[in-house]
Amino acid sequence: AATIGITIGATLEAQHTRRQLELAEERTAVLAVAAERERIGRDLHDILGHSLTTIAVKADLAERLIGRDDDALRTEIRQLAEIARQSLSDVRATASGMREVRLGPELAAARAVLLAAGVAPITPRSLPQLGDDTSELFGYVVREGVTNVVRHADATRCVIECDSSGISVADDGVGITGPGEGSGIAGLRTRLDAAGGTFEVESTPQGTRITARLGTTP
Amino acid sequence: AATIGITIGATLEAQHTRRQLELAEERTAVLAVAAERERIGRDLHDILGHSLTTIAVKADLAERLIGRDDDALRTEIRQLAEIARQSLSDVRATASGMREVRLGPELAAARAVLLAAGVAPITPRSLPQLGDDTSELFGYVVREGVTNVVRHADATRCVIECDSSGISVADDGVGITGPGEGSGIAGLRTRLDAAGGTFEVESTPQGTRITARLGTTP
Amino acid sequence: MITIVIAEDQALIRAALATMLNLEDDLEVIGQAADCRAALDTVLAGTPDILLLDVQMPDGGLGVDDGLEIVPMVREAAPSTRVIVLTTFGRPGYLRRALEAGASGFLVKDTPANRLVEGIRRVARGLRVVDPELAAASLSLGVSPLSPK
Ligand SMILES: Nc1ncnc2c1ncn2[C@@H]1O[C@H](COP(=O)(O)OP(=O)(O)OP(=O)(O)O)[C@@H](O)[C@H]1O
Ligand SMILES: Nc1ncnc2c1ncn2[C@@H]1O[C@H](COP(=O)(O)OP(=O)(O)OP(=O)(O)O)[C@@H](O)[C@H]1O
Ligand SMILES: [Mg+2]
Ligand SMILES: [Mg+2]
Ligand SMILES: [Mg+2]
Repeated sequence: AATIGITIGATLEAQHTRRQLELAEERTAVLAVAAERERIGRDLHDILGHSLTTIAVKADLAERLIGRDDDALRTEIRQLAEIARQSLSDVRATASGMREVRLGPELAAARAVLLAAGVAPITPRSLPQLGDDTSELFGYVVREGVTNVVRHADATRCVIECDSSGISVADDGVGITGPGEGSGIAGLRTRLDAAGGTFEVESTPQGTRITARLGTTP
Repeated sequence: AATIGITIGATLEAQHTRRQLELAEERTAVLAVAAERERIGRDLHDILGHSLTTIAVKADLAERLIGRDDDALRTEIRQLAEIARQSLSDVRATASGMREVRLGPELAAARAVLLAAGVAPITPRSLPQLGDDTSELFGYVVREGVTNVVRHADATRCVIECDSSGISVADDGVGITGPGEGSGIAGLRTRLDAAGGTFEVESTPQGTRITARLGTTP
Repeated sequence: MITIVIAEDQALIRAALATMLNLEDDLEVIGQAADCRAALDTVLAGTPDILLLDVQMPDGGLGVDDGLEIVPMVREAAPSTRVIVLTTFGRPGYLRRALEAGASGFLVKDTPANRLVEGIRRVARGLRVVDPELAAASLSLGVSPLSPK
């Protein structure tokens, strides 16, 4: 009876844990989204609130200057057009900034995900100077590689190495045991092909390493 | 030994569950943030890119009209100001996190707005249980109705009544004197139509009442 | 004549507002300020009928967090000056703080010129003006992503 009691207790505990964690999961997602929104909200505020307000106020002023002072009117309208154009380029930069993948932020996110998953992250202390295209490409390698480590590897550590011509993500997990490639690895292979580089997956029961190399111009 | 074995097994299972769920949690958060970012980026770009471009073009045109055609100039400047204000309110909506509309919070906000505007709010002490759709619909009725009271009615009190099948917002103000419906009332009518319900505006010089009723399934 | 001081750190907006208000026959902008301390000094020097007050402004060494914090100081030192708070975005708590501090008006900065002018006249007559949509945003009680940490 004691045995059964303890076992049931532990199972109930597992259920409870599961429940708690599902709740926590939801909360985390909501909070993360809220934090991100807050950040973007502030950016928006700073970038656009001022500009659009200035445009509206200047337009009202301009309307009142019609027929009264053409020179002042011209100045207001020119400034207003300039502000609109400047804001437009700010919006473009911000909007694409929200969509873009870059190595630096991906590494930071990767560390956080790995730590949260109980995998020790070993990542480069400093990053090479990379063009936008390469930074994006390497960012995708990190994102997919680390997602796979967290999902499939059952690893205790994950080592990311990088120089200006290549990047690798290695873990000490169980290695690839499944049937083969899903869309994650296939996608990376396609990206590297398109960039004229190479992509390699090495896997043993001691762990997995993926390596992306840029094409060498010989 | 058997007892201990089983217990340890269950505990390990609990730990594993915990671990798995933490992973799921982190993934969810990361994905949710990425999705939200992308969505806001898109919204931002779509909403503002067009408006700012239009503003810039209209400003250029306006500059050319100075001293040549004051009427056309005035029209351009007014349209431009209007676009700037509309964009600002779009930014406000985006920045405030696309707060979902629900009856409870809207009523609380309505009370506060009415009080601040010097109109005595008389609102239900308790709310009926409502599904999300109905709660949202009634929330919109309160939001627009109260905004109209504060803006147009010159009222001293505003009575909001609600049950599970309908809601009304009534004031003791001057009644509708203007030419007719703006987009606020038209919008409510459309929402109620879409929900298979009815929407009614009653107005006398002693005040205005709007009433939304859900469709009855006879 | 209704006399006005404009306190606003963004020079383009401040200048446009000043020029625009001065075009009205019954309004006169008698001073401008770009931070909280200057706002207080300018009000004390000229005791205007109306102070148009931005919320997010540098403190100018006064040791306040934002423009709303100088409303009570203005009310105390120049009781005849009525305060209209102007802001770009409503944030939770702004409206309540503004009204509790003794402000008479609460408007978005891009309030159309004729409504702003009308609002100034109303406040000068002792009435209160509150932008309803801004009020709704500033009062939202739920967790707002823009609420201060
Ligand atoms: N680091 C790793 N450790 C162990 N197994 C791995 C690792 N990376 C990949 N795998 C195995 O290789 C398979 C293919 O990976 P791939 O990333 O292509 O697809 P996936 O992760 O299953 O799905 P997705 O398309 O969402 O990425 C995985 O299903 C998994 O079985
Ligand atoms: N409670 C009310 N008291 C007096 N007049 C009202 C009231 N509600 C509406 N009105 C009048 O009816 C008109 C139409 O209202 P409606 O909400 O459709 O448009 P609006 O408030 O002018 O603009 P918006 O599109 O921003 O809501 C208003 O312009 C106003 O003249
Ligand atoms: Mg994968
Ligand atoms: Mg309306
Ligand atoms: Mg400011």
